[in-house]
Amino acid sequence: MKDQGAPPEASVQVSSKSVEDRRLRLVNRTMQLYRNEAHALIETLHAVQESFGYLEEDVLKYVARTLRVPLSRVYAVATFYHSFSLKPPGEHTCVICMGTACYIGGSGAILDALREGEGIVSGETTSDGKVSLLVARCLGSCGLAPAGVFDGEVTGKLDSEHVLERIGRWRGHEH
Amino acid sequence: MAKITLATIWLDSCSGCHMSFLDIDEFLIDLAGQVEILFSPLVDTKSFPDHVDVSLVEGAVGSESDREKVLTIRDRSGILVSFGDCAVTANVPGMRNRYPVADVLARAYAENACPAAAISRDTLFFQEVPALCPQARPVHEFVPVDIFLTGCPPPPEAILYLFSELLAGRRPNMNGRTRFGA
Amino acid sequence: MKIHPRKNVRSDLNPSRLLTFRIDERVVSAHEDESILSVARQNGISIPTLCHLDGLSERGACRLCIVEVKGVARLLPSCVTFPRQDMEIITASERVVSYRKKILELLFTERNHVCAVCVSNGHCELQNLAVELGISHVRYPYLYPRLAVDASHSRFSVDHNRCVLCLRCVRVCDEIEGAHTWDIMGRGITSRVITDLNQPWGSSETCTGCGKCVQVCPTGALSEKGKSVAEMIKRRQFLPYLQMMRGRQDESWPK
Amino acid sequence: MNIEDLHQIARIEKSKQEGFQHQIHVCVAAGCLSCGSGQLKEALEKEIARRGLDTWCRVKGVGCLGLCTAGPLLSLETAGIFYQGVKVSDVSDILEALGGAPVERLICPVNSAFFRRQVRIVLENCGRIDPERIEEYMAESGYGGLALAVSQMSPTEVIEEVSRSGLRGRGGAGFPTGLKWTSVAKASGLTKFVICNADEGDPGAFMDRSVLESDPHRVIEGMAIAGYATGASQGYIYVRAEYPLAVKRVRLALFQAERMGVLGNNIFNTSFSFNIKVRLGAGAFVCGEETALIASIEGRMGRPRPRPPFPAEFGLWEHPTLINNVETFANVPPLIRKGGRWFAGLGTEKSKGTKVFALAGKIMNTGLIEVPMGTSLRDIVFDIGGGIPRGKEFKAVQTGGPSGGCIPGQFLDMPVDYDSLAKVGSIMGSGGMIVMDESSCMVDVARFFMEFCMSESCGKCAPCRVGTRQIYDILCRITGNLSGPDDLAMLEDLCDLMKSTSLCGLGQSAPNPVLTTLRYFRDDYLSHIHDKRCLAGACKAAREVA
Repeated sequence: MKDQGAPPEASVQVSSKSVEDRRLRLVNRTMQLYRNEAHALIETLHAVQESFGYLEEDVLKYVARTLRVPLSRVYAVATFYHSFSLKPPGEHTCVICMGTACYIGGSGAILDALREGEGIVSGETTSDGKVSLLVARCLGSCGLAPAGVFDGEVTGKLDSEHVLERIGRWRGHEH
Repeated sequence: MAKITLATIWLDSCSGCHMSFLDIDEFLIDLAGQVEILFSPLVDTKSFPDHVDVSLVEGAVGSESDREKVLTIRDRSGILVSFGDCAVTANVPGMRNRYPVADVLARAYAENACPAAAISRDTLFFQEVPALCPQARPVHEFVPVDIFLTGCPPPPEAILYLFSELLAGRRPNMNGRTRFGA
Repeated sequence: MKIHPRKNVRSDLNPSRLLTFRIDERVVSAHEDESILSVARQNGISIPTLCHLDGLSERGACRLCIVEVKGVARLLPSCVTFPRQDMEIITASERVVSYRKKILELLFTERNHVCAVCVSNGHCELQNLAVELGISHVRYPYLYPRLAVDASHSRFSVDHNRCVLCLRCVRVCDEIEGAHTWDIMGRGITSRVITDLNQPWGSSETCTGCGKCVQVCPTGALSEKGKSVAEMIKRRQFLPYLQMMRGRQDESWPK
Repeated sequence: MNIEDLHQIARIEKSKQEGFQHQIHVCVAAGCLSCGSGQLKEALEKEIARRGLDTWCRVKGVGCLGLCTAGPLLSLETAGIFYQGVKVSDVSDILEALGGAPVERLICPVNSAFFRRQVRIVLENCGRIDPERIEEYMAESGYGGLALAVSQMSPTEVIEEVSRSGLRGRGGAGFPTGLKWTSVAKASGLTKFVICNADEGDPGAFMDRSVLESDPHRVIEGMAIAGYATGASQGYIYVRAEYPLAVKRVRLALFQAERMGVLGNNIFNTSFSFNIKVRLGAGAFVCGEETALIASIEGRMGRPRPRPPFPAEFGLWEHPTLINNVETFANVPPLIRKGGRWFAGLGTEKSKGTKVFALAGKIMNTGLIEVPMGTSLRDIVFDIGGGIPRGKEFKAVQTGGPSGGCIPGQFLDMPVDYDSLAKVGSIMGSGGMIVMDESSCMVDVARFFMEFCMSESCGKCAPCRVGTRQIYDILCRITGNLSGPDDLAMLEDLCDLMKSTSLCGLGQSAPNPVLTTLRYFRDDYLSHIHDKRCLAGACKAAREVA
C-alpha cells in the first residue's frame, strides 16, 4: 500500500519554497493548527494573504496539496471571497468605504474624483505600482462618513481634495 | 374578399428568412391570389407605403437607418411580425455586440481581407453606408411586435401556417411550430 | 460536494414510510424520502428542470422546478422538497408557469445563446425548455457578456457563452469521476466554471479526459471537438448506473 | 473556578476601582480610535505619571461611548462629565480641572435626549468597562448568568426563561429565540454546535462591531449559556475580517475566559464543558445567511443551500447547530440574571426588550443607541438623533440595509418593532438606521443597494444572479435619464420574480429597497423617466450606464 499521509510530490515541488521562504511560516503554522484538515482552507488563505500580500499561484498549489483540497476548489474559494486578492498589491493601499452612510455622505464623488484625477479605478493598482485602490462594503465607521483607510490607518470625514492630496503624495506628485 | 396587403423587409440579416418564405413553393401561387405585396426586396418599390395590413421584418436592428425603418414600419403596419431569429433575438448579427464597432470592422474588412488589404482602420468608416450602432438589438426592443416567428430560418411550414391563420382572420399561435435556431 | 443530506438507504433496518398525497389532483403514493420531482415524473407528470440530473446530487438552484403546495405561501423547488401525508401539490399553476418562463428568459439574456450556430442546436435542454414553456421571445434586454472559448483540450472544448451554470459538470466530476477538476469561480453574475486553477483545460493536471462533464452538460457549453452545428448529441445513460455502482453498500462483489 | 471565586474576583476589582478618586474613560472603539483616541489615552497616561497623580487618578480605555460623531470621547465616571472632540493639547486642562469646575469648551451635554432616552441592556457596560480585562466584566456581575444557569437551572429551565422573555433574533428576521433553542435542544445527536453570527454585513450597521469591541465577554457568556441549554459543547464566533479590533478583543477575551475557567471543561465545577473558536469571514455578505455561514466555517464558498433541512437539525458538519447573532447572545446574560419576566416588561407586546441601532447618514448625532422596542421613529431621529443638519428637510430613513426599505415621513410616528416595520415593507434588520434628507434621490439609493446585492449575490440561483443585474441595469437607465417606457413595469415584474423564486433570503429580500422607494417615492422615479430630471438634484445624467 502506498502511504496516504503525504500527498505525492508535495515536498519535491515546493521544497525550494518551503525551506527558503520565511513567509510560509505563518501559513504552515495555520495549517498545522487545524491538523491540515480541509476546512482550514479559508483560515489558511487569510494567512497567505497576510504574509504574501496576495494569493500567489504556487502557494495556492502548495496549500491545495497540504490540505488535500482540489485545485479548482481552492481557486473557487479564493475568488468567491472579496478579502482575497490574486494580484500583488501596490506599495500603498487606499480603501474607500462605500457603506450606505458613506455613500450618502459622498464617497461616490471621491471615487469619481480619483478616477478623473489619478486615473485609478477601484480594485486596480496604478501603473507605477504605487497605489492600490479598494472599495470597502462598510468599515463600520459610519459615524465618520465618508471614511477610508490609508495604509491601515482609518480616517474619517474625507473629501475629494484630501484623498487626492494623499494619493498624490504617495505617487510623488502634487495636485 | 379583399386581398390583405403585405410588406416584407430585411434589416441586419442574411435574407435567409426570405429564402425560406420562397421555399413554401407551390403555395406561393395560392398566396399570390390572396395577398398583395406592396413593399419587399422581392418587388420593385422605393418607399414604404402609408399602410399595410401585415409586415414581416427580418433581421436585427443594427444601424441608425434600421432603427428609423422599424419605427416607420410600426407606424404604418397593422400587424408587425418579427420574422426569424435575427429579428427576435439579434442572433448572429448580435454576436458582434461584445466588441467595439471599430474592432469588428477592422476584423472583417482589414485583418481578414484576402489578400491582406492595405486598409487602415480610419478608412473603414465609410460615409456612404449607414453607420453601425454600438450593438445589434432585437426588433421588439424598439417597437411593439405582434407576432414572433423564431427560427434560423423559420421553417416554410411555419411561415405557411402564419399566413393561413392571418388570412382566416385569426391570430396565429406559433407554439411548437418553430423554435430558436430551428 | 456534500450540500444536502444523503438519501437514506432503505432497508429492513431503516424502513421508510409510504405516504399518500396529491399531485395535480391525482392521488399518488411514494416513500417519504422520494422528492416531489421524482414522484411526479414516475407518475408521468413532467416538471421542467435544468440543474437536476438523475444520478447527481441535488442543488435546488435553477428554480425551474418550483411548484405550489396548498397552504404554503412560498413556492417550493420540487427537486429538494419531500412529500408529506395528504399534501396537495400543483405543478403547473398559471403563477408557477409564468415564473418559470421569466427565469428561463433571464437565463437566455445572461450569456450569448445563439442557437443557430450552436453544436447542440436541436439537442439542447435550454432550447427544448423554451419550446416546452412556449417562449416566443425574450422580454428582458440581452446582456451580451464578453466570454471566452477554451479549445485547449485535445478532445473537448468549453464555450462559456453557452453555459447556464447548472454545475452538472462540477458535480459529475466530483461525485462520479472523483477528480474534481471543475469548480466555479467568482460569484454572482461574474461566476464562471473553471478547471484547476482557472487554467486552460488542456493544461489541467487533474482532468482524466473521461468526458463525463461533456455528456451531462445540458447545452452546447461543453462539447466534443470536431462536431459542427447541431451535431453534438449527449449520451448519459451511464449515469444512474455509475451512481448505483459507486453508492452500493457492500463495496465489492463476492469473488 | 467556582462561584465563590467569581464573587471574590468581582469584590477585589470593585474595591480596586473605588480606590481611585477619578477615573478617566477614553473611548477606544474603532470610531474614536480613528480620530486619535489612542494617542490621547497615551498622552493622558504620561501626563498623569509626570504629575504623580497615578495613585488617585486612573485612565481607562473603554468601549463605545455612543456618540461617534463627536469623537474622541472621554468620560469622567465619578463626576458624570462627558468631554467631546478632545485633542492631545487639551490634556493638561482636563487634568487641572479634575475635582473642580469642568473644562467648559469640551463639555458634551449628558442630559441631552441622546443619553437620557436610552435604555441600556446590551450596551450596559459599553463605555464603562475596559474590554480587555475580564475582571472588570466580572465586577459588573459578568458570568453571573452562566454561573446561575449551570449550577441552579436545568437546560430546560434556561430555555423556558428565554422563551418567557419573548426575546426574538436580533439578526433581522426576528425569529423567537426560545423556539430556536428548543429545536436545537430537541434535535437528536450527541454533537451540537453554537455559532455566533458576527458577520455584520449590512452597509451602515456597526452595532455588532461595537459590542464585540466594547464588551466581548457578554457575547461569550451568552454563547456558553446557549451551549448549556441546547447541549452543545463547541461554539464558533464567525466574525468579519474587516473588524481587526473586534477580532483582537474577542481572541483576547476567549484567552482570558479559558484561563479563568469560565470556558473549558467542567465550568463552575459542573459537568458542563464549552469551548469557543473564532472563524474569520472573508468578505461575503451572503455569509450572513445561516447555511452559507456554515459552508464558510467548513472552509467552502458561502453559497446557501435550500432549507429544510434547517441548521437546527442539519447544520455544521451535519450536526444540529444553533445560530444567533451577536446582539441576541448579548441579551442572554442579563435575561438569565434578572429573569425572563423582567425582560418581557420592556418593549411592546410582540417585540420585547430593547434594540441597538446604529444611527448614521444625514443626522446630527451619529452613533450607537439602545432604545426600548416600540420607540417611535420620530423620537429616534429628531429627539435622540438631534434631527437633520443644516436645516435640510427629512426625506426617509432606511432600515434593514440591502434587505430593508426606505420609510417616508408619513410613518415617523410609527413604533419601531418587528411587525410595524414589516407592515410598511421594511425589516428590522440588524439595526442599521440611515437617515436621508432632501438631497438624496431615492432611485439612486435603490440603485446603490441593488449594486450591493448584485455584487454580493452568490450566483447559485438564476433569479438572483441574473435578476439583480437586470434590475441594476434598469435603475442605471432611470437615474441616467435613458429609460424606456416599459422600464418601470419590467422593474416591478423582476422584483416580484426575485421575491417569489430566489433560493435564499438575500435574493428574496433584495427587491425591498426598490419596492419601498417605488411605493413611497414614485415621483422620484417618474421625474427621471418623464421629465429626464432628478428631483433631488443628486444624479448626474447618463452616468455609469452599463
